[in-house]
Amino acid sequence: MAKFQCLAEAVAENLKDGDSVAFEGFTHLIPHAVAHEVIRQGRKDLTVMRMTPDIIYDQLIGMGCVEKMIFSFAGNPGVGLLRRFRDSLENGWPLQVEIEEHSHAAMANAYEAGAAGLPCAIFRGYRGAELTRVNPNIKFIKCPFTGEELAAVPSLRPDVAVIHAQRANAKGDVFIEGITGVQKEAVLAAKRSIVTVEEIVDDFGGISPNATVLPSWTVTSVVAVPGGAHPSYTQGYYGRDNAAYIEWDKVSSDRDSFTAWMEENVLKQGPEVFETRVAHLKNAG
Amino acid sequence: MAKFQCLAEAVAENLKDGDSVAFEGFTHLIPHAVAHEVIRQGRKDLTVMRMTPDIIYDQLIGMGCVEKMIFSFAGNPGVGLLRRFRDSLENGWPLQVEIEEHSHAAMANAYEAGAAGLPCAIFRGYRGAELTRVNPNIKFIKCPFTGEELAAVPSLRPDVAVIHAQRANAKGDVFIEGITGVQKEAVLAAKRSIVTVEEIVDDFGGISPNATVLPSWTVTSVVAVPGGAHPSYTQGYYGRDNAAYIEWDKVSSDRDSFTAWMEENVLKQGPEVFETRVAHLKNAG
Amino acid sequence: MTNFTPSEMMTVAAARALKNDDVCFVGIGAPSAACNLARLTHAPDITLIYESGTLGTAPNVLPLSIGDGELCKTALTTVSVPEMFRYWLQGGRITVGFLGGAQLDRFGNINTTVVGDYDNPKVRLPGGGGAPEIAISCGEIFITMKQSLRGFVEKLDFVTSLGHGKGGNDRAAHGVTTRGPTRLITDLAMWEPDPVTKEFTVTSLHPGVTRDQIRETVGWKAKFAEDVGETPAPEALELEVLRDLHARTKAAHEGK
Amino acid sequence: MTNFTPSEMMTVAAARALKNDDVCFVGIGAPSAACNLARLTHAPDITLIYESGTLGTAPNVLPLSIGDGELCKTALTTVSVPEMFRYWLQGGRITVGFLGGAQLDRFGNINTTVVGDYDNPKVRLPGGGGAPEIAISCGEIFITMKQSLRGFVEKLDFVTSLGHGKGGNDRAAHGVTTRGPTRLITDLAMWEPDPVTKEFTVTSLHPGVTRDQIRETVGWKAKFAEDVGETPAPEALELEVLRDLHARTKAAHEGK
Repeated sequence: MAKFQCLAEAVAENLKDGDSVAFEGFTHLIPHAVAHEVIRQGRKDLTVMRMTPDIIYDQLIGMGCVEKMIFSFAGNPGVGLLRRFRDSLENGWPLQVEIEEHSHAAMANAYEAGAAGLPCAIFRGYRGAELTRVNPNIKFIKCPFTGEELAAVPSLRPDVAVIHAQRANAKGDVFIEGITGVQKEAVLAAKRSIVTVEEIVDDFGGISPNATVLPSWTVTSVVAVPGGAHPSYTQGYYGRDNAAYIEWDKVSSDRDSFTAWMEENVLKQGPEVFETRVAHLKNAG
Repeated sequence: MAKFQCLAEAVAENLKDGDSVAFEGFTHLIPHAVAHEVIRQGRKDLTVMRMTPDIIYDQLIGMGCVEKMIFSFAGNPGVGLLRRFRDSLENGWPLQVEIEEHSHAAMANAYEAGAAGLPCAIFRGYRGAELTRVNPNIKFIKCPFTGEELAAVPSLRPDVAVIHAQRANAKGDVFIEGITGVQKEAVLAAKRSIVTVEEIVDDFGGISPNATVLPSWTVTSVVAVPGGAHPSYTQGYYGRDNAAYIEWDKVSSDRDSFTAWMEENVLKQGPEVFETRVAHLKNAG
Repeated sequence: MTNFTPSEMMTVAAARALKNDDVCFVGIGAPSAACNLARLTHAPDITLIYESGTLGTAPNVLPLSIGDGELCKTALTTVSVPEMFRYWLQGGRITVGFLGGAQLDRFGNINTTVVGDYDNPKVRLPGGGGAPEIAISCGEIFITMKQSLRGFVEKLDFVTSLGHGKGGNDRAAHGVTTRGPTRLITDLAMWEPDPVTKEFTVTSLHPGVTRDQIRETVGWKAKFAEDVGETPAPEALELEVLRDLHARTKAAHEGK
Repeated sequence: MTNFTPSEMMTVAAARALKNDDVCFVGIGAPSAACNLARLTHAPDITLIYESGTLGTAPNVLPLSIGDGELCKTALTTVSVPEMFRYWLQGGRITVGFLGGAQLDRFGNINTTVVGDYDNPKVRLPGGGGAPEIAISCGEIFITMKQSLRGFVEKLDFVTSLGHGKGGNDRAAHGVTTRGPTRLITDLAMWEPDPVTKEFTVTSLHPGVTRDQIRETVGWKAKFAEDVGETPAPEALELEVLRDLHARTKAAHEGK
């Protein structure tokens, strides 16, 4: 059964130094509030994974929390490159991050296989692609019926999955809608999970009989953090803060402005700040 | 783009002698009306597949339409055995049906792999189960990362998928909700598909952003057949005719009563009869 | 003491074996009655899952079939069948799975496929359905079956689903890490596998049942635990809830 | 004739290459503008799919990112990302996929991974994302990129996604049965692969562009088809619809 907790407690109890962690979200519902709490608590040596690591991974890397990153597309979506990630990879600042790089199809299949309790995923992929040369976790197997060669990757089974969702009900079941990405798979593939939500309601009311719902007993910790996805968005609540993504390109462009921004906007703040950050975006939800 | 057709046309154009056909449905939304039309048109030598072949497969087999059946559970759900299927297998009446037998997990994975365009599915299954001795389409492969042995089955890719759904819109997109079984996978895995619906509406209105919808361009033929799932049910429209399932046990118990029943209730009827058959079940929908 | 039938005793005993935090993969018939009886008595938060895709369902009447609308309408949510078998069953999320069948052997292996030869069947049964993977993927398996010489056999005609195989460590030798059949709940007794040989052993007789009745309804030489207790008879509340459930179910299935 | 920019020419030319019954896997940037321009002009029924899971979307403003809410709100439905890559892309349902990148070679192979050595990068780029499988699973690939010596290179630093490999039958030798890059649409010209060698060849110059301009912006010896035509300039309606789309997009992204 999911435990209702405050954010500091949820992170302290469930996310340890050295853990492998998926902060998932596909543009939508990215769990910024949890990542900031992880940075405040000074976690180290994390193996982070995500299909589309963006600002929060830039921040986690820049703050020295990350030892290794498993990913398929590391960019500031619609804006450009991730400058803290680049600085780590190109110059080793503040640490040299180890990378394991895949394609989107590989990562999506690997989460799916993790949720399904399998050790690996197979798919038709990577033909003629050079990642096969640099990533030993890409192999090929033969279909036992047709002889076709198919790509295989190990399933992704993080210690902790972190996601943001629209609502939890009083039992701790979690409801997600809109672009759901690989979040359900990440939670089901993980040993533990932290889910922040916009609100906790008595019950979900008239949702679809086939709605995406994570039963309470598949979730470890539920935390209400209104606005917790900012500058990402939560469909039905607030729109994406595109200006913040564009601003990040500048903030992250050098080490000093990055460090100052993190001090001011993350280290000195708490989760309650997120609600105020989305106030002007409510109409766009 | 889906074509709107009448049932006789849809079957005549899309379902030929010798085809492999999945009439899918998992208790809910079983496409009885199409199966009856197939029987009326006298199709022969079909390879039929379904996880849970029930009355319609008993009828198709009893009427001599079937050469081979791929399945995982052949019973009259909640009632008992399939007597026409047994008569075929045990006594060769009217024909000896060839069988390829799997578990539910295997069939579900095989449809999923078919929808995903893969030649095979892998899963953790069949350990210690004797179907591996009698079905050459069950093999085992080794995970290239862990060495674990996993079961493999060929994907299911029927010539034709036949399903029943709640609604189509004016473009021919198809909306399904409730127990959706493997119907979406069956349609996406098939070369052609026939979808009967309770009604055709202008648009779907306020459905979930994540509703199960088959885009028009994935469907070959859409036919409005109100009540077309009877004696199965259509959630939101009418309930299951449990009495009819219980009655079938008696009807199918001998060859003469079966033949007479089929003559009266299938050969002499058309698709319009289904609407009248569900009239008394509307409250239970 | 209230009167009760052997069927009722079996269902009540199975219900009692379930805990409030169990996640059950429910089959039609006795398991469905037992799981819902548990939910309506001592285990209100138990999670019931039917292979048709319904997660966390709470039917008011028992389903006639595994995919009745009642299951979907009362469920937390309903997923596709491929997802059910991949994420929920194979994903290792089920604590207790129920199985039964036409034939059972002393090690909890089950046949629901065929009586006679597979290629030349005497009676063609429905087949395995979900059983081969339920048997290996659930944390443990409860078997509910009425005892009879026809059903409790020395040797299965066909092994549809694995129990403890040939006994001892044979289950593990098949690469299976789950516990397998931990309870056999019949109309006459409670059985548990011997810790070493894994052969089912009677641990408790239902009220009024004799050892001879056990021996006469089992096609192998039945073994008894050192201490064989008596199963507590169904309590008045258990029977009342179970009978109400069956009455509602009968009314619903006959079209009210 | 209306004035237009090379970017506008590129987008209009890409839009024209799309048909009403195409199913497009759309990327952010130029492909998104081209696909939506096609939808708003000659191909109203075109199906647009973004890898975030949105099927049949019709955004009123262009998304800044692949998963903007606008895409979901205007979609027929939105599926999970694993389903997107399994059923929709790998399932072979996409007729046209768009790709672009930091580096392109004459055979349509693309690098979006790294400039310099993989283990010791000069510039670490975002990586492949969906490209490795988009490149092999879509019926055909349209590449849109602005010509430059930095981008159009003799040899890629890294092959993120397969085009025609080393040319000729090399693509098929990799076990790939789809057509691969069939068009390269730049700010200066239209290119198509030579039927035999599979090297990109200029088939049409955009209005006012010279052969020298092509040669000066390509890091290999550019080839020209026997008949090189002139791309028809954007029509007034095309420009109007495109500029309206960009204006709406700009207003929306700046917070109206």
